[in-house]
Amino acid sequence: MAEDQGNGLPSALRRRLLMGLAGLPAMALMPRTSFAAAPATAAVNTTGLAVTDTEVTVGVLHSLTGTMAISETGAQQAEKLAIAQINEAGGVLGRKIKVVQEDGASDWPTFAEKAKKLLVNDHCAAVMGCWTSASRKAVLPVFEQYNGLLYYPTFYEGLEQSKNVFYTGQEATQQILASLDWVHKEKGAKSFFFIGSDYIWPRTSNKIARKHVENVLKGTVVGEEYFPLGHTQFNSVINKLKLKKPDVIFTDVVGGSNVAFYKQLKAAGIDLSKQVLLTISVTEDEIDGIGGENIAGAYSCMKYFQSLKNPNNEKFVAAFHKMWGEKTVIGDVTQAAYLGPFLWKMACEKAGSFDVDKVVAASPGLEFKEAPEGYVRIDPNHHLWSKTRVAKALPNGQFEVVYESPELIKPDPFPKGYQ
Amino acid sequence: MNAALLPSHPIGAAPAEQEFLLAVEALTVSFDGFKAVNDVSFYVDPNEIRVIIGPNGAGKTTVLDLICGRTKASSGSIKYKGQELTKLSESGIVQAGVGRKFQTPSIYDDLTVFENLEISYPRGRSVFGALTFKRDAQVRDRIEEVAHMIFLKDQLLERAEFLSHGQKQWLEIGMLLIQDPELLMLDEPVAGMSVGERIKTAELLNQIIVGRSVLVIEHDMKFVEDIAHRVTVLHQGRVLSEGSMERVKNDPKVIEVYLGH
Amino acid sequence: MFGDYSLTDLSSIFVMQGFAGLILFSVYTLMALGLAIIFGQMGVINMAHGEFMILGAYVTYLCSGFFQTHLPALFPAYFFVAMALAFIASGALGMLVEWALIRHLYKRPLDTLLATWGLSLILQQTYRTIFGAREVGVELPAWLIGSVQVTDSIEIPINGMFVMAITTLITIGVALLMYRSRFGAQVRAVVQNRPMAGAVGIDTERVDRLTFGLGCGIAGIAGSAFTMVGSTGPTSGQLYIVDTFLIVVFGGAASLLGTIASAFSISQTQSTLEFFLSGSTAKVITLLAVVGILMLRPQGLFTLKVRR
Amino acid sequence: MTRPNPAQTVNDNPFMKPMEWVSLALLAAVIFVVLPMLLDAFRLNLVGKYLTYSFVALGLVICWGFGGILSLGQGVFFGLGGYLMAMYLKLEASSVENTKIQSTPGIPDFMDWNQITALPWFWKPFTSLPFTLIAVIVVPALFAFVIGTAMFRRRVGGTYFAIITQAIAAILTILIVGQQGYTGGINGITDLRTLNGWDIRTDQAHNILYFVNGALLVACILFAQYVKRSKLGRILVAMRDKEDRVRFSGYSVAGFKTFAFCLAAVFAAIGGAMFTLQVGFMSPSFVGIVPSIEMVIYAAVGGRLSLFGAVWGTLLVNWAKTTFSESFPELWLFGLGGLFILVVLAFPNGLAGIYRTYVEPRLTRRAKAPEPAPAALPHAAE
Repeated sequence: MAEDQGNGLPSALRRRLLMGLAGLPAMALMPRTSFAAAPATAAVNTTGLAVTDTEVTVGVLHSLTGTMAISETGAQQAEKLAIAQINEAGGVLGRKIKVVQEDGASDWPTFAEKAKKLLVNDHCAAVMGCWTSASRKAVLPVFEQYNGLLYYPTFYEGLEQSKNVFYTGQEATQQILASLDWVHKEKGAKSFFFIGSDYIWPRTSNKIARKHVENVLKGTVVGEEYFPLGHTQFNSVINKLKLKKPDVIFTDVVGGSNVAFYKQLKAAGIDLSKQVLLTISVTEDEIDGIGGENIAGAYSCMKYFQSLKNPNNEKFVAAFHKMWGEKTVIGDVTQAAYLGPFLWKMACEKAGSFDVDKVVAASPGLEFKEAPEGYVRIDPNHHLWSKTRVAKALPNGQFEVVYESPELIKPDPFPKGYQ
Repeated sequence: MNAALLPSHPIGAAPAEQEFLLAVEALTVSFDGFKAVNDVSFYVDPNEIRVIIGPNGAGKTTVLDLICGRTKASSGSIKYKGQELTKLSESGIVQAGVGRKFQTPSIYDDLTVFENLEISYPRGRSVFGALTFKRDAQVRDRIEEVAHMIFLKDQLLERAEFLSHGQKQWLEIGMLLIQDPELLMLDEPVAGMSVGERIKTAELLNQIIVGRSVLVIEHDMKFVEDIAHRVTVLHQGRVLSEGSMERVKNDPKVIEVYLGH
Repeated sequence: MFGDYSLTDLSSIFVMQGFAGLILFSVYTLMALGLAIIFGQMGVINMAHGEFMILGAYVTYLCSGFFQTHLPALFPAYFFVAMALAFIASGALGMLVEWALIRHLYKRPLDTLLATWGLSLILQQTYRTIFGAREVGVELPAWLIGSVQVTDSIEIPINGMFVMAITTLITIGVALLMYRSRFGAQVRAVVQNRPMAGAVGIDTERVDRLTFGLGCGIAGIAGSAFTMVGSTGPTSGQLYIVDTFLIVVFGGAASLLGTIASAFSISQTQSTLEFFLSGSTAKVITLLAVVGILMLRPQGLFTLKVRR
Repeated sequence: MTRPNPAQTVNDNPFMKPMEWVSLALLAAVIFVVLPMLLDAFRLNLVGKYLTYSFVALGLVICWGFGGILSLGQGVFFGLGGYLMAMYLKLEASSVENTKIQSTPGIPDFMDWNQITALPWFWKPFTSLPFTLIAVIVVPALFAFVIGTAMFRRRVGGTYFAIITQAIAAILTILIVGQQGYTGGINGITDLRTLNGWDIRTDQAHNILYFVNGALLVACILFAQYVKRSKLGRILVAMRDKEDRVRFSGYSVAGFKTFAFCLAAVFAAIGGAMFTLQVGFMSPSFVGIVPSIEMVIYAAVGGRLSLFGAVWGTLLVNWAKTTFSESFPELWLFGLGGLFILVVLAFPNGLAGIYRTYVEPRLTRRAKAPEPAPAALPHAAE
């Protein structure tokens, strides 16, 4: 890759000529005028990234098509909003952010392919992207091999920490433990029934939850069920719920299954105002499809809800609605995605460089006080310190926050005692 | 040919099995209760041309289907050279020496005449054998010889699709010939043929029966009289009459259901 | 697993579990009916069947919105209008597709599979362009939500019963149409012997088009009904396609009765297994059993032994 | 006996006709010379990935084009080959040293996450490279043999076979996703690094793998060509046309169908293994229905009866997919869907059909080749 790492025009030009039909390369031949305030390009970019005197290229990599497009829309909207805001305020190190967007098409190898394109062809200084764990796992070796930088927005199962990735969502312990404590304390919950989609995130999350319930809360798990992704018939498990009568139904069902599950739960006469249901997979985005009246009364634990009351959030919500329409809802991942470009900008400015190694080195300890969720800080393990909140779903599709962890919770991707 | 000169057996008597090439006994098949073939027995000698006649729906084609294993019998037995055919697979039956021509010409439209004949050549019938099959001089000579017999030697490289109807019938007969079966079963070999073609076909049949038995289904009475040694008449799934054409023609039962109208 | 429960608890659970099985049965039957007509009668492998269902779901979604804003007084009854419109919309699209696409491919059944798969991709992207990538929530009238309290512990979901009722009605309707009406006789005539049917004066092209439209229309009704229990998004239709085909094939493609019997056996197996095992395992075992049985008995549950 | 003149052409049933040699040379030139010269390492690796799909398409030409057996579950075999190769690579990447942060070092990371403390028995043989290479061929072939024998003996064919193979693909996907402790679940088996100590992630390695892949592809094409021009190839065509006639010519039809299906499975598995090597991971998203059907369309676009067409079709569709989804992601599905319909309706013989109808007659006229018109096969009924 030595040749491609090389800086300067001849290589770029040659590549462009040779690539032929391979799509528009991101690098344009920019006029060599420079901003008065901006530091020299040679100084801020020593590794051949796509940085000119006026522009810096950042990749956005989400599914625009396929089954995951449903979920990833919000994230890429938020990233574009953040980038627009940063550009309005003068850009990063005096350079405007230029976005190269790629479609992962809900297909993990495509993610890997596009990630490689963004790094190798487009020389993106950073990439905002991915949603599912599978897509992240697919691109991870690419980012490590080509020393790229990925800001990953989704709450996820943990068990990972890469030099080349910043995780702006919560890892499982952050999201789950505080809310289990809350439901135990507030609702006196002792028995839990876990229902999840059958893949790694629900299984790992439930594993952590089970350990916590059994070892810390001294409660019992009376059932643990998994359904294939896309499953739409839940009447049998609902009968089991009726039989077992758990204090808490703890769910991490995703996608279309989610919608079916809550509709059938409601239809079966399980009244969520009486039966406590705690979910870690329903944000405002999901409620859009489920229908507010079907899930009203359920508790969701996330670090962010659209209804959060603080000045940062009000500004963010207003700006988001202005850019993407009044009707769009903002969920946890959307907000986490919004953090990415800002965290990157701050790290670049602290490092005084776009070089990935320097940006990574400058990141730990960075604080983002304008975060819509309130305040976040980057831990040396590349995850964020954040608060966890529990909120009750309302019929209008919004959440009412009923609990907020008093302190920021330290991210712990490899939790001792939970593996 | 004089049918009277050929060995003949009374119906129903159980003769010693070894003498027969084919012995069909008490053969029955039912489709959802409907007995398409009901307790049919007949015997075919070596080198005999036997014609099965009967009105539509008499079960003629079904009998051939049963013999060649296309349809499984409900009960009864089919013995070919003393070997029970009802227990063999279709390809096993063919390999035992039974060849079958279908009612509508059943040839491979997408292949040339040469290739059609080649596929029927009785060598390389296993998967591995077919993969390593060599088109050697022996194969080519045999194919050309048969092509000559079936009047198609000038059409060897033509795609079978483009043959006339009669030529297709001949090609299928040729495909059977090249298998060199001891029992050849033909389902309406002259149906849809012109008079000229029919004469040529009769000539062909007379030429190829040497050293084998032939079981023919045919409607064309003139043709039947030309070729048959003996005739079996089926009606509603049962054997109505059997014997020389002469005898069958004068059987009142046959006249009533078949020849009469 | 039942040691800790009282007899009444258990019996009411079994009753409800029985109903869960029946609801699943209705859902499967409704899914498969349209396909049983299209695949079973016409031999067309319609891979876009799921997308025709989702069209019905989107029509219901639009109706719900329309009634809420313009005719709030009639909202409780909108679902019936929505189902009728779903039938018309999916049926009309089906007839259009038959005219533009399917009729050229009757002699190449496997090619209809490819072409309709292409169609399904196009429809998915169309839905995504019009309605957005996200799932839409369909608001239900109040009377369809909740459950009927039969005894203290037995509750039956209303929408489940509603689906059962719809399925029963449509099944009876289809059976009457296919086996008692002149149209049904024409369909069967065309299926069995196209040239002969044409020769006796049946407009075979028209019959094909109507049959295909009917199958798609029923898919539309199914989609409309499923807004009560499932999700409505551009790719939701794909969730149904494998199950649907298996039901039809398992039943023995040419027989409506077979389709119903197969939907019944598959739904009961799955529903029972789901109760005793985890959902994922239950699904795999059910599918394996179906495929296993199909390997042993490829003609499906219900077929006549016929002369080939 | 003097042979009639035309038969002399029959005599030399050549391994390949002149035009086919030209096609092969052209393909080889493009794969081995033109593309490596034109493309940078990244694009070349992409083409390498596409070429792995063309193994599947090649198998489909044999099994679907010639044999008339449409399998909608080729992803199963592609996935099997890929997974078996990935198991070997993963074990090599999970050395005790690499995995010392795990609670059980020395086993793949996903097993550790799922509280598996010892390597499952069926993983153990995959520490051996020769075993793995043999398994890549034998396991899919056996699996196809079992399915094929069970179905073809009972005369399951046509649409039924398609739907059942599709269900098998669905079942296998659910199984792989559900048994994540043993399979890596939905994430697949990721982060593969070395093949017997050789780092497969470098550009140099990608280049070498690309050429190995190309060579294997040419080898598979030649083998497929051998099958095609053998009597077995003609029997497949004959079977597609008149199955009963073949049966009553003394062949076991089920055996021949099973062979075609197994061959397609082995080709797909080789493609899958090469995919894993070049892309560096394997995931259940290749096993399911959607990729299996997409692979059918590669063969259809290229021409279901043309071995070379399969490769060109695969390259063309994937090139279009990459280009369109880069420039107009929203429109890509319209394009792909439209392509399916267009090919089926207007060009049932795909690129190869277009070539035969419009290009080849001109070429041959110019060259005055004495060759008879190639047996351009009409679109098969199934």
